[in-house]
Amino acid sequence: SSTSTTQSSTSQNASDGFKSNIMFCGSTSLYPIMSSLASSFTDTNATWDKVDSSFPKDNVSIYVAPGGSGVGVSALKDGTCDYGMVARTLSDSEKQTLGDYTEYQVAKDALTVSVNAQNPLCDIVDNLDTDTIRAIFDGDLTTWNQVDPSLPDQKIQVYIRDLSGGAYEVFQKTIMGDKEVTSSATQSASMTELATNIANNPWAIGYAGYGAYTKANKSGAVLHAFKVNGVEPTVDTIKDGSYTIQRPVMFVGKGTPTDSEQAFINYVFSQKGYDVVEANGYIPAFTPGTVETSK
Amino acid sequence: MALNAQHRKRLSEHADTVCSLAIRLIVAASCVIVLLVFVYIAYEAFPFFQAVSLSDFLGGTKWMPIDFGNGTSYGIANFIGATLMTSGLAVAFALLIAIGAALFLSCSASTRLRQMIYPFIDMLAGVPSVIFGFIGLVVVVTFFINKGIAQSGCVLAASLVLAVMILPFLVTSMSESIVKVKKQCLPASQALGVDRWYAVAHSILPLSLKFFIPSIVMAFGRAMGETMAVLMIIGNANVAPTLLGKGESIASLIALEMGGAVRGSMQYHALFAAGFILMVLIFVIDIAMSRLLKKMQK
Amino acid sequence: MALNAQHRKRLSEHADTVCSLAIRLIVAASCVIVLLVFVYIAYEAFPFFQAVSLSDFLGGTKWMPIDFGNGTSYGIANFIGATLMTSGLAVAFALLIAIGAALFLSCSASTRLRQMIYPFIDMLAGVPSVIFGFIGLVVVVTFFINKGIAQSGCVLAASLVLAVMILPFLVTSMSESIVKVKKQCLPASQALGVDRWYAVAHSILPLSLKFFIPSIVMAFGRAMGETMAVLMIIGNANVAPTLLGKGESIASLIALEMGGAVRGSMQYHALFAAGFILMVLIFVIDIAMSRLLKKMQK
Amino acid sequence: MEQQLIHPAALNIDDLSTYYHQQTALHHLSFEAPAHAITVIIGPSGCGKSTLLKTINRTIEDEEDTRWDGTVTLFGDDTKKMSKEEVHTKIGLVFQTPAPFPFSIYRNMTYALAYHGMHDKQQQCSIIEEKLRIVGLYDEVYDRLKESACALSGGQQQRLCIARALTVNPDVLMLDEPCSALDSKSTHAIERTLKSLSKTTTIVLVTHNIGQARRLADKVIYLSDGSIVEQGSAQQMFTQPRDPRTAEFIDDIGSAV
Amino acid sequence: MEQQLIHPAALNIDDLSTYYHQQTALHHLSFEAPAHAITVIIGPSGCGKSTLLKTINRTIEDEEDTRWDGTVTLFGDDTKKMSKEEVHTKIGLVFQTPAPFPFSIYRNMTYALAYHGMHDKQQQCSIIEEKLRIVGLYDEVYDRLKESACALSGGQQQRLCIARALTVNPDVLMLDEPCSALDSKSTHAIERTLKSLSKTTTIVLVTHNIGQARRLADKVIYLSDGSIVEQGSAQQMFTQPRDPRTAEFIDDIGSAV
Ligand SMILES: Nc1ncnc2c1ncn2[C@@H]1O[C@H](COP(=O)(O)OP(=O)(O)OP(=O)(O)O)[C@@H](O)[C@H]1O
Ligand SMILES: Nc1ncnc2c1ncn2[C@@H]1O[C@H](COP(=O)(O)OP(=O)(O)OP(=O)(O)O)[C@@H](O)[C@H]1O
Ligand SMILES: [Mg+2]
Ligand SMILES: [Mg+2]
Repeated sequence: SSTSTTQSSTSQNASDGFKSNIMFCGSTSLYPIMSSLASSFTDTNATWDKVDSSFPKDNVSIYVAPGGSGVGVSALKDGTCDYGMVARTLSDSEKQTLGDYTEYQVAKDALTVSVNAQNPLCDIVDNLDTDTIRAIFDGDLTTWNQVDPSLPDQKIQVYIRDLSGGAYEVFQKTIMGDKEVTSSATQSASMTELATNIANNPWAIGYAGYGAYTKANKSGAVLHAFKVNGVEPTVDTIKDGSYTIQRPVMFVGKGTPTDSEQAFINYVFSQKGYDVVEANGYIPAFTPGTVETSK
Repeated sequence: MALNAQHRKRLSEHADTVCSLAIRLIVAASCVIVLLVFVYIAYEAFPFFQAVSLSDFLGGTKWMPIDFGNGTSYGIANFIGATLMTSGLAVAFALLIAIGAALFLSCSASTRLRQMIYPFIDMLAGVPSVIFGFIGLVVVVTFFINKGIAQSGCVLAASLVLAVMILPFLVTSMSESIVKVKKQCLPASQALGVDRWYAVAHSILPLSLKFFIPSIVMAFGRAMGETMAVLMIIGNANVAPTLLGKGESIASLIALEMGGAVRGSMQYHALFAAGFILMVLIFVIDIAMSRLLKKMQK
Repeated sequence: MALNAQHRKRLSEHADTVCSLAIRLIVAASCVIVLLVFVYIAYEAFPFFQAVSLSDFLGGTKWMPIDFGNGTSYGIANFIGATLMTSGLAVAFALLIAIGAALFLSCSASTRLRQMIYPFIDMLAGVPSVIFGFIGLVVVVTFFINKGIAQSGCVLAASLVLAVMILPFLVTSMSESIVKVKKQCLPASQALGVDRWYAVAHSILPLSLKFFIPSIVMAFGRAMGETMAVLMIIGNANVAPTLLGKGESIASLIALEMGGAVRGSMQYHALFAAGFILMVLIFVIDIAMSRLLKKMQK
Repeated sequence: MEQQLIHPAALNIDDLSTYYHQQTALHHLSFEAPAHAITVIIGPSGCGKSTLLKTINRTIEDEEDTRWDGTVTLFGDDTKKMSKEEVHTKIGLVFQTPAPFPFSIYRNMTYALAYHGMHDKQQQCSIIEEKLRIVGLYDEVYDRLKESACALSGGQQQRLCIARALTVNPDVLMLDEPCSALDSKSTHAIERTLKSLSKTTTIVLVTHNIGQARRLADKVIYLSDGSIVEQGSAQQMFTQPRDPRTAEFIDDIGSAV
Repeated sequence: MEQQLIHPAALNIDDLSTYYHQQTALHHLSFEAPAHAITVIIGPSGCGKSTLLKTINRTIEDEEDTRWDGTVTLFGDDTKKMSKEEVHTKIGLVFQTPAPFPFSIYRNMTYALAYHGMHDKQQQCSIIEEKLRIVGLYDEVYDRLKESACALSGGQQQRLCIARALTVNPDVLMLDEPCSALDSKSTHAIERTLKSLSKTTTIVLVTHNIGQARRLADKVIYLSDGSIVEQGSAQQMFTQPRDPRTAEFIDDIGSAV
């Protein structure tokens, strides 16, 4: 991982030509962030010459399309987009096919192990260890009284994300190991949907994303997140990596960015971008004004 | 056969009591269901309409439902434009093809061939919209970009894919209508010695037209409501829609943001308000089309 | 009037050349489009069918397309079951309501009232599926959980919402069919002095039946292909589907995983293979239904 | 207006007018159809005969943009005060254009029987045979009762519709040119049937065949251009018509065939 | 078979059979229709008259599950070798049941005219007036030419269809009971027209009105149960029929009216 300051990167790439259209495509997790940034960037500047007087007076046109991390990578490979949005680490084979690429890590997303706030378990324990979580998620424990005898004999409803999303992979690697998640677990299409499902179902448990978790709890506690192996999911623990169930949320580009692209990337990594990331419930992976890249 | 005596009794005990009641119950049930959907949407949209003026909503072009420091604004003019443009184009394209295909099926193909082709059409109707979206993205948009026609997903690409999606419904219903009209009209035409295509152009098609309208209206509605496929292709940018530029339809707006909207927030209500406007749009188009139909019949 | 001379000339220069050609072109175009969709899906599915045996695919119940250490397996039996169950139930529910509503619209309501109700039905048809999904999730599923009917999203909830989604199409097309049959049959019935509901039960409905079948088949196809709404309600778990238990339809499988699947990976091909099977399913149901129709007519 | 009536009136039509859109098809008709007798309506094509029948049993109300005034009284009861369906059951009508259901011949014939609760197969068959024999159709179709009625020839369809109408026993039976597509043998058979039926039922018959009118009519109404030119007993109308137009119309036909 | 023919044959029917499903409707018919003459086909209801006409101009092929054998030769050309549409243009047919298009009367009348390239409004109007006058419809409808043809009475529709058929000039014009719903005045008008038309056109007429057959026929074919019982010149058939069945059929009608 390397960092560079905003000013230096702009001057470094000053000779790389100009492009008035920029396209982002991929992960639905990053989509809301990039899409709001794109609209506010377009709003404030309208034409590129307002961004930098050396740019031509072309209309700013930044395009963000959702589709999923896989689509993001393949679109980048095909050249259908300039930047692929990915909410997981790239696999080795993907790294290979992409060749010369740069990752721009915008945010970190953590998975909380959450239950419905009405679940009596919240009052009994505040910590779950990896083994218990694994036993719940792989179907060894099927009713709540197996988790704690004082709980009622109600079926555990497990909520997860779809198999090919980044969250599934992260959870698999950090918690499940070589065990499989029970096939009776409900897959949700998005983190918000997952959070809604837990909020609607008193006997549910699931790995709601940290962003979705904080959002859902905005107007009263409906979800309850446990400490995992003694570590509470907070901004700090996630940032410093001590809370381990987390994944990067980033976009990936090929080659070096053009001037205009760099200008927008700088905008993403500005204070404004920082705020937007936070507003969306994610944890910024950068300090404002510093572009967080890795090759 | 002393039937007359039984008669009167039958009339009362029959039908207009039992059948009528059953049907009325079902109708009541379906009304409740339909109303439930409407009322739910209207109910969730209501707080928004209280907070934001209709003219700002319908006339504004800036959509920023979450305050990132520059305040919020809820203008859906561009989305309305993109929705109308995409679905209008899609219906136009689909009609062009559908009329030809329906004429072929109903007037050129034998009954046998027609019956053989229908299942394929239905198959197309059952392809999940996510696959259409994917094909649109990977084939159509890529083609457009490679040929330099457009720089990204665009309204035209979306309407082309949408046209393919509503095609099966249009072809089936239109060819069924034409077959019925043909049975009625073709013999008389033949007896007058005019050729088949003259009959098609001057009696069969004109008479089928009024049966097309309901199908077209419904296809229009479906096109306006279609979500997944359009979402993936149209480019989703809040700009004034142009043929080869990006746009964002109301349905994709809702699909994109509903997932992230906090329930009870103004954004959430605004999305339902947009859905409400979509319904109103469909309603208005519907009324306009049936007016048109009435005019045409005169 | 020396028309006979002009006659023969007309016949050759007319129609069977120009019109026929134009129509053939359009038909060719539509065939190409339809084929493109099929071929694309089949093409992307092909590598999968080469790698995995059909019996493992159709008969297996374990779906693990990504190797997280325990190997991969691609069984879609549960998904097929859930798809058929959900859409079958949805069509059954929708039919029950649709027949009643269509009868009301076509036989009880005046032409005027009918024309007034249609736009509302079309409106319902145009509600984006994401909104249906949302309502299903927030209203129906929550209701089921609160009442202890089900513990989570379930097949029944999905099919209920799906029924509402295909209802508009069924009601409109069925009531149009009934109106046409009624015009033909009711006078004769009246002349024989039978009451309205007897006529409906013994001549109008039986004669309308064969016009219903294409609509029903198409509704079935749509129900099987519907993505967004089902996805949000059905519970998405790879278990053997039961009425009040979870399930996962093929369309939701595809929608869930297509976004994340790496292009060219076996998972990607498997999803297209599942899409292909979905089309085959629709095709088979289609054929079966039209066979049924033919039997019924005899 | 009527003097020589032999029977009490079954149908009383008083000041009846029918309008299509703005156009008046029938102008203030008043007449009576005597019970247990055959009232024949004659008149040139387009004079309003079919419209009159359809107005009497109120099927006209199902056509778009039509309107009728006046009163029709059936055995003393105003038909406007009955339900439309009751009127239909009491006043049967055989249309000018035969309209068989696209079902089998058998089902066409049993359609009304089943409605009246006759589900016994044997009884049904015997009634069907009886009625089909009356119209001379039985020998032609006895071996294909299960085939579609639409596969019959024009004349066969017409006879089927008459036979079908005979399966119900309405108080008044109206027939609109029932023999228009028939050869003379079938025509005679049907005439005989109507004559004997008229002993128990009131019959209103529209025909453009003056010979038939002569043979059947107890009372004749001559309609022209939507108005009654002359009405009276058959004897009076055919032997000493009061209006020269009637004379001409009857005469014209007489010479034609 | 034919001896007393005055004109050369326009239509030559040889060994023609028609089948509905497995059932035979016409059995090996062979006859000629002389050019510029009226050939009248008579026979009881359901004997196959309409089927014969439909087979000759090949519209029967559009009905489901039908089949026909034999040859129909039109002025020496085998119709099976022509396109179906060419046969339709050369051999016109007026159906037994009137089938006006649900358009205006005007459009019904100009439908075929426009096809033949006659778009001039004035010319069209004069032809329409001429043809409608021939069938006696002009005075009844001149003020509502723009109204729907379906709003006409049964007899008016029948006359409209005849007039419409007269706007095209087919080589052979076949009419299936064209006067079945008409009063005698209209019938006479149409008979006069057919008679004069027969000077230039070959006419095949189906009728159940023996009087009409007598008045019009140059040649008569008596069909019964799908087979030809007897055929010959009108004079021979009506004065000295060879077959007793013919005698009975003709006689029966004579006495009927
Ligand atoms: N579509 C059909 N399918 C099967 N049989 C048919 C069909 N049309 C007619 N028929 C039968 O073929 C025979 C001849 O019918 P056709 O219509 O030619 O009689 P027709 O001589 O015109 O009688 P009519 O004077 O009553 O019109 C009849 O027995 C009839 O039942
Ligand atoms: N649906 C209609 N709309 C408008 N005018 C109509 C309609 N039906 C009939 N008419 C007109 O009303 C008049 C009477 O029609 P009707 O059918 O009663 O005549 P009819 O005496 O039965 O004639 P026919 O002997 O030819 O059957 C005619 O001038 C006809 O054109
Ligand atoms: Mg009439
Ligand atoms: Mg006939």
